Amino acid sequence: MLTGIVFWVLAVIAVATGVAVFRVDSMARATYALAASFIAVGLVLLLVDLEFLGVITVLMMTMEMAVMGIYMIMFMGMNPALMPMDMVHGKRPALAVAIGTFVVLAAGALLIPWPTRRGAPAADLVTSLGEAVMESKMLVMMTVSPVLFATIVAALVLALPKGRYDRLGDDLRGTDMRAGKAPR
Amino acid sequence: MTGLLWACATVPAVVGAGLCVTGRRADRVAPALGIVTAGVVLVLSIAVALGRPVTSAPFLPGAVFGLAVDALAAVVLPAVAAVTLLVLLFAAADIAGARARFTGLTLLFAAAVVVTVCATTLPTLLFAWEVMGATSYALIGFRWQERHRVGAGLTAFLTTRTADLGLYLAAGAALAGGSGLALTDLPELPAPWRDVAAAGLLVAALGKAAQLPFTAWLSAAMQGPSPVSALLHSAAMVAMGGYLLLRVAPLLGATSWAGPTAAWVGALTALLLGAVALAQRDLKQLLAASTAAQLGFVVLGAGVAAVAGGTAHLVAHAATKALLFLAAGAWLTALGTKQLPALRGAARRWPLVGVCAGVGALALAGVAPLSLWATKDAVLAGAHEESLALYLVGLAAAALSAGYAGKVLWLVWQRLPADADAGYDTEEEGTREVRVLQQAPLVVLAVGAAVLGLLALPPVADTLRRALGSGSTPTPGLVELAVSALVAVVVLLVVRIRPLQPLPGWLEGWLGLARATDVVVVRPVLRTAEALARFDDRVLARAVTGAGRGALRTARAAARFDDGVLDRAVADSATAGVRLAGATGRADLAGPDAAVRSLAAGTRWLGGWARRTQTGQLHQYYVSAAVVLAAALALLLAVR
Amino acid sequence: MTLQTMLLVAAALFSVGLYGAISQQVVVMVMMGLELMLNGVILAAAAFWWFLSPTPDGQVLLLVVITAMTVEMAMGFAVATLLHRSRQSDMTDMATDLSR
Amino acid sequence: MEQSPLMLLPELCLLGGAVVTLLAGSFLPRQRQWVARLIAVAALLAAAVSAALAFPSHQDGHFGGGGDMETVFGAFVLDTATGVTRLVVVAAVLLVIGLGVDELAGTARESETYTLLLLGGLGAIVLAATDDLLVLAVGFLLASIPVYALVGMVRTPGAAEAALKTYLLGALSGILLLLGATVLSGIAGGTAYVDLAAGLAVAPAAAVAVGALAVLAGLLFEAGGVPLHQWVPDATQGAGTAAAAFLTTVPKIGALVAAARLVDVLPGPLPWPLLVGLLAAATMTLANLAALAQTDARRLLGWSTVSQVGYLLMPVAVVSSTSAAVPALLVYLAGYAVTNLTAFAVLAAVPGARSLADFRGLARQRPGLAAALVISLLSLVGTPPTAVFLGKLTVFTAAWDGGLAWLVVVAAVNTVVSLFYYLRWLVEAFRPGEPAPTADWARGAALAGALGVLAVGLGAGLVTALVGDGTLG
Amino acid sequence: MLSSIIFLPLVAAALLAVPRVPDRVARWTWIAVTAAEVVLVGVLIARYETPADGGLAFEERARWIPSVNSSWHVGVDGLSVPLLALTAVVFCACAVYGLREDRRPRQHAALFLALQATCMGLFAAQDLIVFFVFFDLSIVGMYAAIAGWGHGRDAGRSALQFFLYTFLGSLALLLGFIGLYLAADPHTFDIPELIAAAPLQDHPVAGGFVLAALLLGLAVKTPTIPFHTWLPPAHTDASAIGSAVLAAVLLKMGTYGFVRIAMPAMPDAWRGAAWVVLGVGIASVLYGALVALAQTDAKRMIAYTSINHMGYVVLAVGAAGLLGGGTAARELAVTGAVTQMVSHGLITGALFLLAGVLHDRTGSYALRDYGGLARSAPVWSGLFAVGAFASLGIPAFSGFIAEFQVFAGSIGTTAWAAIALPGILITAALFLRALQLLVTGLPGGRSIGFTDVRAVEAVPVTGLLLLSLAIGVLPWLLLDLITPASAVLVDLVGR
Repeated sequence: MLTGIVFWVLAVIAVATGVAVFRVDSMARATYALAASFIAVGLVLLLVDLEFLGVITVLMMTMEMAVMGIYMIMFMGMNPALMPMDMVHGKRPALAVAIGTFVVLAAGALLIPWPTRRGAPAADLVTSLGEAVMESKMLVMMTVSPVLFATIVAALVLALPKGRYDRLGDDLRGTDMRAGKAPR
Repeated sequence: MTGLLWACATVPAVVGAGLCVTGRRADRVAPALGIVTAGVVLVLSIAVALGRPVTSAPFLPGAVFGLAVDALAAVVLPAVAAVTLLVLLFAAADIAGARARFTGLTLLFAAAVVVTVCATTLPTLLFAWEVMGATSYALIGFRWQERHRVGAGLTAFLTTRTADLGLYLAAGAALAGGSGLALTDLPELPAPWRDVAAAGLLVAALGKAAQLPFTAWLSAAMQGPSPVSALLHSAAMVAMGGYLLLRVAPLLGATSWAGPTAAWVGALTALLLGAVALAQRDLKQLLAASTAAQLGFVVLGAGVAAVAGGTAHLVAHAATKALLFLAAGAWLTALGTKQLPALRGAARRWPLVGVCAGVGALALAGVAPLSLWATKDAVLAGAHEESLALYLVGLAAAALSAGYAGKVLWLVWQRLPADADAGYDTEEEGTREVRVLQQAPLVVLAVGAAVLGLLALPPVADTLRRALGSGSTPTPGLVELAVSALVAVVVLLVVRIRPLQPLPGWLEGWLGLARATDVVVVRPVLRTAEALARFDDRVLARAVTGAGRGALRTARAAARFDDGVLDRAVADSATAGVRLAGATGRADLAGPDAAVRSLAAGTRWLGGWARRTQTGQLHQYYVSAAVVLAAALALLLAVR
Repeated sequence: MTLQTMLLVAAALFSVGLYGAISQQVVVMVMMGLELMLNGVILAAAAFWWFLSPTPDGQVLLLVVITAMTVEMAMGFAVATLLHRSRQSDMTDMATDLSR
Repeated sequence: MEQSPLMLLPELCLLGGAVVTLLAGSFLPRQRQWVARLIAVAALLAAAVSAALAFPSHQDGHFGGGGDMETVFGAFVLDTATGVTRLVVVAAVLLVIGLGVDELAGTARESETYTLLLLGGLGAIVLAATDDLLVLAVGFLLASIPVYALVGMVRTPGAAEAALKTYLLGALSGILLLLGATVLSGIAGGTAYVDLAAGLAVAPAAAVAVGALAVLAGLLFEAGGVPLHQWVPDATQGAGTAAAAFLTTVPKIGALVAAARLVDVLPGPLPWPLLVGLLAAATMTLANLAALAQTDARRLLGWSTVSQVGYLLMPVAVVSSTSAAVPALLVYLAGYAVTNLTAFAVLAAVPGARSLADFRGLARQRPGLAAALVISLLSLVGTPPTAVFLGKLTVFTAAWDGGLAWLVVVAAVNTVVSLFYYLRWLVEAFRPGEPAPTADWARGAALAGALGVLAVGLGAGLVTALVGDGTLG
Repeated sequence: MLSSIIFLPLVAAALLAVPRVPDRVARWTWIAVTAAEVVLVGVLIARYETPADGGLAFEERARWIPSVNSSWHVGVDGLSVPLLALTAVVFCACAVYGLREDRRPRQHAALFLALQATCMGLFAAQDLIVFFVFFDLSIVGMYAAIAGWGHGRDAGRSALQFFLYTFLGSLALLLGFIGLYLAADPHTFDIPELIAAAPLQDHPVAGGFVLAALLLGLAVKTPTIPFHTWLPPAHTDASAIGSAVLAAVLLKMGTYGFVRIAMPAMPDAWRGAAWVVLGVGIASVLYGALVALAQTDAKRMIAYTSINHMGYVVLAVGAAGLLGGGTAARELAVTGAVTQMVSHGLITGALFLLAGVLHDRTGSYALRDYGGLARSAPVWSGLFAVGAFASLGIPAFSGFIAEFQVFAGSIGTTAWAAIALPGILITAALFLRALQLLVTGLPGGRSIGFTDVRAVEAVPVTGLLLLSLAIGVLPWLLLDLITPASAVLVDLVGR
């Protein structure tokens, strides 16, 4: 009973803040609203015994929203508090598609005769997760590592306007190009 | 002996082809070479007529290239060879330019005739038959510098080829009936196919023989040189039509209808073309019409199974008509005209020519005891046996032939008018001389025209009949012979006393047959051809374009629909409708001329539609992805 | 709290995110929409895990989803930076040179 | 189940090569980055050799191969499809590097480019080889993230825009893929395909439909098929030539094999063949029409790529109904890869040319290059005896055999339409015109590629023997 | 033997294409190779013995794509030997005529040598894939020939239209091939195996669709109406040699496909479709002739007569599918069809080369631009006249032999075939009309100063016409080759 009430409260918060992301009039507020939505979902995860993942979600999202705020201010020179927020186009088709999607998904959620639960959660969820990651699903984590590697390389390549040769000179000896000393 | 038969066909063919290919360089030797060759052919033909060889060579699957000399061929072959030789002799003096081509074509033609006469299978027959047609085209259009002469050749060739289709049909029928392609097997065909074969052969023969309704080409063919007319339109090509019917008379007899049909067509042609001949003012036209009429007797003979009489008439007519054509040719070369009024008294200028022509005319008139009198009566006896009406029509036709023969005879033997020269040189520049070489063949032919009637009189006639296997056919009685001789003489005298009033124009114009062919066949075909060509260019060739345009219209509609889903559906589809109509209208207005452009435009439009989905607007990509995926989901759940 | 209700909420989050992704012009806002969609996916994954098959696989899936979210966002920032530097714009609408 | 990482030696070579290339590049002067290139090429060659050695000795045309399929870590299948994918991807990356040398040599980010190429290739192989939804999701990331970077690498406004679109569509697709994976694993009770095959058969159809469709959508993005194809022409036009060559070739290989593996386990009652067939038809038709009026050679090739994906989806549609489908897919992929890269090599060999008209005079000036262009474009059309003809032949056969004869007709008609724009390019190349400077390495790559196109077409027996002997017979 | 015949020109083409040999060398190499081909084919014919019970002679088979049961399988029988010979002869004639080509002669020679290889390969192919490979390559080669050496203002567009149209046809053909392959058990692309198996014999619907695809593909290539519209522009804008090769050899690929693949492999379906084929044949005969009659352009006219002449072939093969008539009639029809292919190749090849002379001298094909050519160019006129008469089916030339057999056989099978008979007549009319306009009358228009044919033009034309004459006079030389094969074919269709 209590779980139900908590769930509903969190659910309303999650959705409401989610809607708020696109309703508030500044990008900073949108960021906060998104973070709130994520926290609410992370808390719901706690309700279904997924403490570890729930906490991870909350932490990751908080961090990410912080990054987003910093990003907007530092890189793009926006003042989050003053940024006007009416940058939308084609509201009506967007609304139509979103409502349509919701109707389809909700209808599926409610009407599909879901199967019954198979098995029970492991006693120690974190341990079982760790074992899965290290054994049966080891390849997932093995693949995640090149993904992260690729992400770092790719993000840096895209985000940095200057490569190492711009900074260190063509022979990487740190020659200051702007000083006019051409490398030999 | 078979070698001689082969030689009889191949020697003229090879020499002729050689002369044609060599062209002008051989002009000098051509006449002599031609005469020698024709002489050789004549000797050979007499030899094979006596030896009666039968031979064949591989040709098509299921049909050999078969040649044989039977009694019928033995009679006709020497006659044709002889006329060829005489015509070449005459031409050596008559034809001035391009002699090699003339001689070569004539020899080729002669070879084709030899094969036609001796053919034992349908493919062989058709082979020679079509070569005759082609060489006749070339000979009629011999003076190619004048387009109307070539056109006349075209008419002749096309008309006869139309009829030739009957031979293809007959060949198909023979195969379908399973009898094989030999001519002698045709009567054994089962019922429907026998009729088809008979009909095909009948049509082919009527076409070549210039019988109704194919007569008109013969009039046009008079554009050719006179020696050509003498050979093709008396002794050989036209005669081959009659010959074919004589040869397949058993097949005609095997059906219930073919014989009578042939008989009636022959009789009516004899009658009507006799009248036409009577109305002519041009000597060669008169002779041409007469040819068709006289061949009518041959066809009549074949139709009533009077093969012996028909054969005799064929041969006798060959000599007579060749004689007359050559005489006409001699006058044409000398006087430059073939108009009858201008030829008044022409016979008196060159008496030998005149006498020979007179003999020919009298023979043609059927005056006893000249040849055509007896041969015609041999045919008419058969007709009498068949039906009285047929006989009477034939008799009337005989009277008409006496009429036009008399017309010519009296005219050319009238006193030479003082202003004779005024009428000359209407066709060409006359030479005012008739050479010896031109006159010699006339004498030979005149003798032939006089005595060949023996073929239809006892005792030769009986031999001939037995040889041809038609011993039971009726022979003309004395009464009949007398009646016809009397009719001929009476008509001759009538024409002498009361020259003819001008006859109706439709008679002089060959019954309007040429016009009718033009209106009924030629023009519609040409119109159809042009219409089809337009259709091909404007419709079929643009079907691809049209398909592109159609697809593009669909695409445009689809594009509108697509936009409509995204945004103002109703308004845009209305616009789409309007634009669609506009595009359609424009496309139609642009018409065929713009077709090529519209292909390009159609391609562009289609591509434009596809590229319109690539707006560069990311949110539209998202929406379209969502829409497509939703549709896919619906499909998945709906089609289960 | 049932599977249906959790999925309903997840669907709502997903749809709201989709609305944002479609309607927003600013790249970062579009990314927020995408994140919200992922939020919904996380919730749905948790629901399926709890109510249908509480196996370790489901947990790994959640982990992968969170990783993917992080990685995609990192790339998003990088791309947005690139766009900002090269075109002085952060609007998706402004970048429509490549079309048709 | 084996756990030996040595079974993944080709993948490890690629990963290691990527790391070492990047590290080496960090210490190399700008003009000596060819060392990094050499390292990358060495890594690729090593991967190729190890992949060839590890090529499965027994032929199994059909996924699953009757239960004796070899897997590593329970999620990486070592069957013929994987073997062929490895070889083709490695060869493709090698060719990309070959054609890109002139463009990349001495640029500021040459070594990073090689790193990303290797990583992208690795991602494609993982995508193609896996039979687990989780690895599929991660592989998707690994295959797409390097592509974003490669597209944006040249830093022109167009490249930035292309990168943005690629990224945003990719992100959406990734989310869809994750959603699908969530739903499928939830209702099937596992993420491995064996679990799916068992679990989905008894699961509610609507849920299966939503889940599988979402996963498929993600893969369609990677492959460049309708409805998530829009990034392909943009990225092809905006990116550098080598990057464009890569992104139109390598990710598709992985995504299409992955799609085939997925469709293979989807349960029967839903009309998956029909759906995939319709998507294939829509993809090829749309792309061919859109390509008709293109004047930019790159964009034209971009659309051409999309249209080829349409043909490539045909065997995917029938993968569960005929044993001919997988060999057909592999043959087509191999043929398409070499052909497409040859066309891009020609582009790279004439660096100044953007529009089709820029290729005027090519035949006169560089007959060899023109011949390579002719061969590659005719191959894209599907003219024998080239590589794609062999692909089309097998693919058409498979699709017909699988009951989609209508799709074969649609594909045939589309092939005719495609002739329009390929020929337009050829005609330009044979017109007289100004000579343009050409690049040597790329020309070599083009000639090598053209020979490869002919070799695949003429050596058809060898190729088909590789992808599954006897399975079509 | 066969493979070397096929690959010799290909190798020569490659040798000419790659190194920059002098033009003169290229021209004479071309002639030498085509002459060698003629000799090789001659040797082949001399050593040819009709194989027992419908087998193949000079059979060669090598592994190619074993996984789809497709192999490099070549061989000849009475249906293909005549066409191989025709190909060799026509290409040799074109090589001689091509001595005068001064636009990129080296590439020109290489292209036509390659084209010859594809034609040789197609007529020798005993495997559907091999057949298709050559079929498609011939399209590519011909496209290049029209686009590269055509002389029309719209050569590019005509070439594109040709390519698109015939490519569409080839894809339809490919679909049909795939259908046959899938229907056979075990799956195979091997033609003799397919013929032996006759798949789809008991599947009327599937068989109908597969045959429809085959028919469409072959009908486009043949071409029959209504798929012929690519032909006139392609001919009008192609060079003389291109037209000659296109009409003389490439069109035969369509009809050859009927007798090689469609009829024997799908007898049941063929019999079902025979009436349709017959109808299309009749329509092509009449339509082609009528439209040709209305043309004012000599080359277009000859092009349309090709539709008419190929219509005879279609008519005959259609009739061969009707079991109503006797076997002899159907065999005659098939023999006639193959004869017609050879005959049309020789005669139309010659006519197109002659038409090329018109364009070479004055740049015009318009019939009305000429007149009296018999005076200014007597040799040309004579050759054209002979060609025209040969084409309209005058005896002593091959056309008569072919048409007589076609008609006698077809009418012997069904009387409906007689509807096509006027085709002969209209063809005669149109050729005589053309002859009248071009050759007769007094010289005028462009005829004045018209240079007569040169040796390099006259020799190939004369050669082709002499061959036609030889077949016309001694048809058994050719028919002895064809007849056993057509008997086998009729037997197979009658299964």
